[in-house]
Amino acid sequence: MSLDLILRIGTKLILPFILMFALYVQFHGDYGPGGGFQAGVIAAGMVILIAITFGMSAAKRVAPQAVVERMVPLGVLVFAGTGVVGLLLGKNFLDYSVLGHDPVHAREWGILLVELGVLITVSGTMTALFYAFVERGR
Amino acid sequence: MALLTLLAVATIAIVRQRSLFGVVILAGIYSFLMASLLIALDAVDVAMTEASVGAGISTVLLLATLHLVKATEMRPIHANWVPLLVALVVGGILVWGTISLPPFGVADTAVHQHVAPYYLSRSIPETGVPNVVTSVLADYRGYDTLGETTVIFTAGIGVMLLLRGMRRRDDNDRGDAA
Amino acid sequence: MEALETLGRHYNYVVTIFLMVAGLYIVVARGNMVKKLVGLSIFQTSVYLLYIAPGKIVGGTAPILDPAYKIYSNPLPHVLILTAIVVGVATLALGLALVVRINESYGTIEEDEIFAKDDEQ
Amino acid sequence: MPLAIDVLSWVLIVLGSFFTVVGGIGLVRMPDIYTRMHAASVTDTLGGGLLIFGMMLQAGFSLVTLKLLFILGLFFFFAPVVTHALAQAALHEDIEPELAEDRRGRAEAMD
Amino acid sequence: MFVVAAAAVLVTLALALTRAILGPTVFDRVLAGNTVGTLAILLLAVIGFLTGRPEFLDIGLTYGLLNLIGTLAVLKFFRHGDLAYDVEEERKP
Repeated sequence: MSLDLILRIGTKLILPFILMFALYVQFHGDYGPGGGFQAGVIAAGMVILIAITFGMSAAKRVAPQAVVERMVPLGVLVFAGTGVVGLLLGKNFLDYSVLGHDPVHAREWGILLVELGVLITVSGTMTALFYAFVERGR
Repeated sequence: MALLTLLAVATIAIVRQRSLFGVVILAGIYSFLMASLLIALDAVDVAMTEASVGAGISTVLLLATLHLVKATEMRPIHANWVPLLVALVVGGILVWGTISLPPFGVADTAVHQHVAPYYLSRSIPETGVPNVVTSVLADYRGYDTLGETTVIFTAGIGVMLLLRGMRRRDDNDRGDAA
Repeated sequence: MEALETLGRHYNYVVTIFLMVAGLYIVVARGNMVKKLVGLSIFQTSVYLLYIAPGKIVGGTAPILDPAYKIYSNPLPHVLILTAIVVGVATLALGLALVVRINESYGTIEEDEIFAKDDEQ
Repeated sequence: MPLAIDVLSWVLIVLGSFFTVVGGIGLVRMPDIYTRMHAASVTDTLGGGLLIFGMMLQAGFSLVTLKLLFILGLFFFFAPVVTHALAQAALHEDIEPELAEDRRGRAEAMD
Repeated sequence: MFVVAAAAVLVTLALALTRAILGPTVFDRVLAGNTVGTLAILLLAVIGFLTGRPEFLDIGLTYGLLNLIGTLAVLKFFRHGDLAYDVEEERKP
């Protein structure tokens, strides 16, 4: 239907920027406001926007349901795994100072890894929640 | 100050609104007002999260639910002055309790004396991250965040279990339930 | 006059408590479950305000370190509330899923009607 | 900062504030949804645009200006998209625009 | 001078909230909600300049994006009665 034309073109224009902005929020979280959670919500927002404008099947082509559902535990595993690496290398759980040569840089790396875990879980869960609620309505 | 008043007005509107669509939209507006207020209170990370959750995800989830359920609220059958009375009494007690709390915006209260200066002074030398909120969130209080991630994980699993299961229709409803 | 002055200095607490009480009222008095969940999130939001407002210092700035600034607001409440918001949205999603299931098995989301149907059985 | 740019940015900010309030008043006073949409677009584009332009002049040439530019782009591209979708949805729900003839008719009926 | 802008934005915020509360149809409320989102961005920028630390405009971009998503979700809902209604699916038999 051509009635939604303006909406579709507008959405197409903005989609890459949303993804880029999510990554910016993720990796700029050390220096400004932001972090894994916000970036995850923005990335999930992108999928929701696709589903709203182009329909559910298009959204599932972008983010297949199986992938999304595997992302949910994967993020927790990344987070906990970062902690366990510290444990294995002889420090406390979630002590990141062993991840590199220099403790300060190691902790920075640890923070990045942990935020990555949060990002994966949050974006996966939010998308999965949206899918679950909408699929139920069919 | 003005923002706080607007927030209160929005809340009254939510209480009085009977159409659930109106409630959802007003909740989104409430969320934006709250986010602006948090900006004014210097909580930039929290404001970002509140806006993204309140205006984006919550609205979408509430709408998806409203698609599945009836969208107008029933007028309550019995008179609801008992809850009102309870609410007023609780509110009165709480206001009385806050009188002895420190006034707004003063720097030498107990809140600012213990760990906050530690975090503020050690964040850059110890972790190299200027955003103290991020460093505290992911490093000093990593257990909290691990718990938070686990909560999200659990909620996702729970919702999927609740909503992805087979749908019982009315014809086989009684038989299955027995 | 003095009471008014105290009110002015504690205005954030007053509004916080108002929001809290309004959320409580919605949860207790309204029968509709979606509305109850919205009330629950209002209650949660008031708790955010309760935590964040005392952490603010007048003249301070956001806790993102920069050599140009000396006074920062307290970062610890921000961290706690960040976690609380995440838990809040998880609660909301789970509650809504339960509402959907209740609606499927009872055909309504009004508390009174659900009780009536339970009594019938 | 040269005085001229400073003065110019203040003028822009005051004008932007003015148009923002005008849009808000229109949002409350206008009679039906389509005219309200028109009033809201004044806030979105003219008020917001002028305010942000004034702030860009204040900020000078920095990252802040770039971010403001992005926000401005977002306003300019997506306020019309949302307004379009809103009008379409309202028409779909069979909400008729209140025409001038209707108002005239009502005024005559009142006489 | 930013105080003037902040006051103007606050007044407009109050007016938009009035419309959201009065709004006879849902679309009035959606419109008011969208305006509130825009005003929140403006207020964020103004507060940033007012406190002399205008580097948090990323949040404004987040507001804008999420506001867009929320509004479009509401409108899609009213247009088609389903959040993820797919035109392609309708065309297929």
